[in-house]
Amino acid sequence: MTAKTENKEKRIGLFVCHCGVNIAGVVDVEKVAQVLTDSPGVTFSTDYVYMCSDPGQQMIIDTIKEKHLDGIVVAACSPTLHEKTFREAARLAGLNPYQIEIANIREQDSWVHTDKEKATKKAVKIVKSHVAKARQNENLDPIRVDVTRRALVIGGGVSGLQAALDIADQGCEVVLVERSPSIGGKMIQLSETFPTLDCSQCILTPKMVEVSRHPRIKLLTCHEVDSISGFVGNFKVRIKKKPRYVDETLCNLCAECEKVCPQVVPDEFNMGLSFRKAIYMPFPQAIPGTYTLDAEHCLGLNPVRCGKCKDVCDKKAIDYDMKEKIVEEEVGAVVVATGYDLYTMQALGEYGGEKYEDVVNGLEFERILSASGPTGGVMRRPSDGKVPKSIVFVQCSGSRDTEKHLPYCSKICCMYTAKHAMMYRHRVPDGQATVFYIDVRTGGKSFDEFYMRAVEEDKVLYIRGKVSKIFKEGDKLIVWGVDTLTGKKVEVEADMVVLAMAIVKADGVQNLVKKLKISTDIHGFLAEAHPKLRPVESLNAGFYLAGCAHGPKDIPETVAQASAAAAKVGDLFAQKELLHEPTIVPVNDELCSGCGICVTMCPYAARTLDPARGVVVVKEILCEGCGACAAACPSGAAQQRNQTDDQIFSMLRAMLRE
Amino acid sequence: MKIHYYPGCTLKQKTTALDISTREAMKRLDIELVEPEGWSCCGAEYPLTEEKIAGLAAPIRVLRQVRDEGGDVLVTTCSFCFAVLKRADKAIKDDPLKHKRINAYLRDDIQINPLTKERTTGFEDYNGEVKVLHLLEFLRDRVGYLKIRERLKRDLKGLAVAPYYGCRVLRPQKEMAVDEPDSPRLFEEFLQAVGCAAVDYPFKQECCGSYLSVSLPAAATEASYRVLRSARMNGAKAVAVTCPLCFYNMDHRQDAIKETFLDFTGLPVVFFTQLLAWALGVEKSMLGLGEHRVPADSLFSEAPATEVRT
Amino acid sequence: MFEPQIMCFLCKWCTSSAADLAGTSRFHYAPNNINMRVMCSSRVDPQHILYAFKEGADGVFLGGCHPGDCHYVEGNYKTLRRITLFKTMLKDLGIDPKRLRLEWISSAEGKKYAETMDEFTEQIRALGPLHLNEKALVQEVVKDE
Amino acid sequence: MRVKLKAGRDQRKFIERIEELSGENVFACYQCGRCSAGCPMASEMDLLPNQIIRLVQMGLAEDVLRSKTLFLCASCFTCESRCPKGIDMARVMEAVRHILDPKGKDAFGPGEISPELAQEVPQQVLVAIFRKFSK
Repeated sequence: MTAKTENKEKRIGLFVCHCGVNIAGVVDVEKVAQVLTDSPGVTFSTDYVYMCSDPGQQMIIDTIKEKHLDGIVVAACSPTLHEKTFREAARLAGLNPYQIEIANIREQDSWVHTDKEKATKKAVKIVKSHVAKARQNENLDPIRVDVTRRALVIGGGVSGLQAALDIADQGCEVVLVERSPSIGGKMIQLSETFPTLDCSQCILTPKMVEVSRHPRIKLLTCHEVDSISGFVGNFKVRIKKKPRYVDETLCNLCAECEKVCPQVVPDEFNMGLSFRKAIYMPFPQAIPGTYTLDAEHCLGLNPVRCGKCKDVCDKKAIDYDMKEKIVEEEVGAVVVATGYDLYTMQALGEYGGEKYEDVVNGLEFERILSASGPTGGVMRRPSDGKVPKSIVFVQCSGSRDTEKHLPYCSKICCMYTAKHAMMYRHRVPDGQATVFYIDVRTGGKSFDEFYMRAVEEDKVLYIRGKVSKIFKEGDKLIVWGVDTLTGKKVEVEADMVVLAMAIVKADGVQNLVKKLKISTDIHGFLAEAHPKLRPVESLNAGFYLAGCAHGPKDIPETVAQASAAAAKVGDLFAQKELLHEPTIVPVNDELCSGCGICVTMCPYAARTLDPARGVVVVKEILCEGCGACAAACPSGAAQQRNQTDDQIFSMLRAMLRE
Repeated sequence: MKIHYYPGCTLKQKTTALDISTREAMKRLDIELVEPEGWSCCGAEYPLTEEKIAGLAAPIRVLRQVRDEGGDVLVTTCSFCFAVLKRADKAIKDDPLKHKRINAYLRDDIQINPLTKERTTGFEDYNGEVKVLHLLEFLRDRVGYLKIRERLKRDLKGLAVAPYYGCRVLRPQKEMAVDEPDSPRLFEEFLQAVGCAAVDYPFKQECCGSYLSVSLPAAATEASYRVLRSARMNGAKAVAVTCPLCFYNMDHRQDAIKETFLDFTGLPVVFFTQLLAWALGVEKSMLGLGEHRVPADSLFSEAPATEVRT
Repeated sequence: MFEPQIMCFLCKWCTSSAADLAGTSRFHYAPNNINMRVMCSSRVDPQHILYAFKEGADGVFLGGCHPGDCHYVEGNYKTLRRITLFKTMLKDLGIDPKRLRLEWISSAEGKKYAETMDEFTEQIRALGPLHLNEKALVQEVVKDE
Repeated sequence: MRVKLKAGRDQRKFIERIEELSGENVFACYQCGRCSAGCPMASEMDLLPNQIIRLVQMGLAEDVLRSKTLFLCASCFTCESRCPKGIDMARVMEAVRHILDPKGKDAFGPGEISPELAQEVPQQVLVAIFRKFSK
């Protein structure tokens, strides 16, 4: 892979850039080029006004050919800007791109100093050190590896569904893993969606059906990722299949089992506002369309104890003996779309969410509004079924609280609260809707118009102030707030209160990220590779992020991010083979004593000790080239390519020796 | 068990009921209370600005005395004393500047030997060696509700009592760290341990008007009325307090409350220690009931508690 | 006035980017430093530092990502452990540990980079040149090729 | 009348002094008003707690220093316990009281208590209120 450069002295070309006056205004570039002429190895040296310009690059290409150069130092701006440009120029001239060295004499010299003499002296040292390094650079080729064109999508909410569909439509296979019995996620629980008031179920169910029928999507509900190994393009995933106790291929949804089941438990789909049986269908449009037996609440998965459902099932679909199983899949990329949860109302004791039935969170209110919800879409409050004549909506419940709760803005609450208040006013025309807010944030297409509609047409009363306390008096809820605009302390008697609880990381996501070895921010949301330029990739190659797992966002943004993640996966799969930076740290077998110190240093498990040979072996594709092992290696067997200890010592000599 | 006890100035003069009932109750639990030698007033208010730190001298002097007498715990009942002592102790531990300045100031205190009358000076720095506990905390953590239950002599028959925390015991939580400020359990658990039923009501941690009682009596009257009304509405037969000032505002002020708020018909206010002492079998005469303006005698009758007239 | 030579090893992802940002933002600072860009602060071997002292550096600076922000998961923690230990050894070698400085400077902290450079330059200036006998000691430790 | 916001030293000095005395960052306040919403004495106040802190942020010392609110705070810390930004409003109030004219009249001094009242109330209330409201 690495063609060892011969021992004979290399022919180095030095090109010093003026960058107009950006460098030349402070650094005497001509002097730099001239002083270095006599340096060991330098065969050619010149300066030019813009090295990155076409004529500048052409000059480099021509000189390489003419002077038979085998090493280049370009003294110019930061390597983050034009290293790629000059490597490409070298390639065009037939020189190995890794023979290019960039000496940064702009950002780290001419732009930060004013004393011309000192800056020039410093430039000379910088350039000298890179010449010293270039003399020992080797020809390198990127490491190549095949890619499995099959993706794993974790999470069956709208983001996971969209990502799966987009990848599958690009022609690649997808494995979609969802831990609950049905796909649909949180979006399927919503009533209408802002700002268009589309029915959430009506727009999501077609996507769910499409996913279930797509020839290239393998849908695994009641499944959870157990472990993952390998690297980008080549992952092996172990997936745990949790028993459903109902054979989904046999169940014909006759509902006889549900009728005879004696166990009644709170219904998760309706946020506990109604009840279901221990054998149940999560909701009518659930996919896959099958009953699921909730073993936790079943009387005992034992015909002796109950067995009623099994008795009535004509199709013999119920099997109490189903066991947990592990399935294995090979994939090349992973999209993590694990969604969110709401902050617990228990944390806000002063709002009484845990104590009072009529204090509900946003998702509970969605179910109350929903035509498929516990009240069939009729506005009734949970405690006594009365139609609430006054509802108070409390924004920022737990959000934007750096002291005790969550410091960030949950982003979607302003809009869904406007929607809630509006929907309530439509359902109860003589009802009073009062919203307590700190700021209303409506940055989004048609968002502010929607909010204004709630205020102007539906006469929702917005009060600028945060609620301090909510308590019950008789059958009324008393809300203590303040209107900071008038400076009046406000007390509202409400029949019901809706808390716009903060969005938090999904329960259990911390275990998943440990398995995937991807990072999160301090709140447990998945971390992107770059906040601006790489917003849908994880830092760990091959992992992509979609939806609220990455941070609070609304449906259009979630869908856009899911599609972007899918496009990035497509990008990866479009490559014939994957290229990996060759500046890794291999092992020199002859020097390695097998002490294994480097193995413990490696964060990527790229290094393992071969017990038979007593030396360390390196899985090159896993090595990211940080060099921690090279610094730790006591024998010098671990040397970073093109940044060996010898090269570092040479650079130090060139820089420091007067 | 022998434990340092700081009654504070109010308990020694105006509100002896709290002091007497505490002492009687502790006797029944085999706990001997020791007052730190020569203690002074704690200052009642913890200084809230960075420059008025002289106010820390008095509480730290008390705590240093406890330490020098070999104590590691100081128990108080009055919420004001509790807050000042606990916060001063925390400041000494957390703030090196306060530690330095207060100790530098206190080092030159003069000590008089009670026997020889010899005057010496040069105290050792106080570094937060003493843990300040409210009696409610002490009962929960050091005595244990189990022991209290074992020693109960009277059945309070689930008397519906509204626990009133007021402000100082719970807040600021960062410093007091006694319980959750908006969903506390400490007082409720105590009431249940002595045989009462704890009434849940939303005003248990609201302010009674505090010291505005003298500068703006009407405000304190209204604030206390709101607490009492809420307790009544939620079925309380009495309100239990820990602080002499809460007691004053809610008990001594009830005539004024009735005059201002015609819907209010009265509710007895008691100290938590009176309930404890009574349940442990202390005689009625030792409860200090004579200090109450709103008669509370009927709560402490041998007759079933359910017949309490309110 | 004594002009010290300061050798900086900068992590490519954070501190070197911060040095670039200082340039883009035109934050001026003392020209006494020369930078070497490494992939990660954990690439720096104490031998490299000793060698820099031996070759004429009066101060050595090491810049990495803030704890928890390492591009390579935890390289900066390895650096911290190494440097903490190494500083105690420096003392034994007769080199004032103040001549070696480790700082976490993120790619957004151009200002901090410039200020740190000025501050460190002044600090080394105050310590004076690294004395020859110190250098002699180092000579024994670092093998010269 | 239009309030003039001058970027002068006086305003900065006032803000810095309040921050120094209270140990609180008044600029952390984003004016949610939760302190006022829960304040037991808010109905008696001419300026709500959040308005006091707003005026401090703007450096309008005079408006703050003549407010009755300073002497209505009972230091019950309800605001502190619910402030989403962790600001202890009682400390800010005390800091403002601290810089009131030292030669001015006591807001509430010993002279205002009748001997009868002094006989009746618990000692702690007298110590407390003089500590809070007199110089």
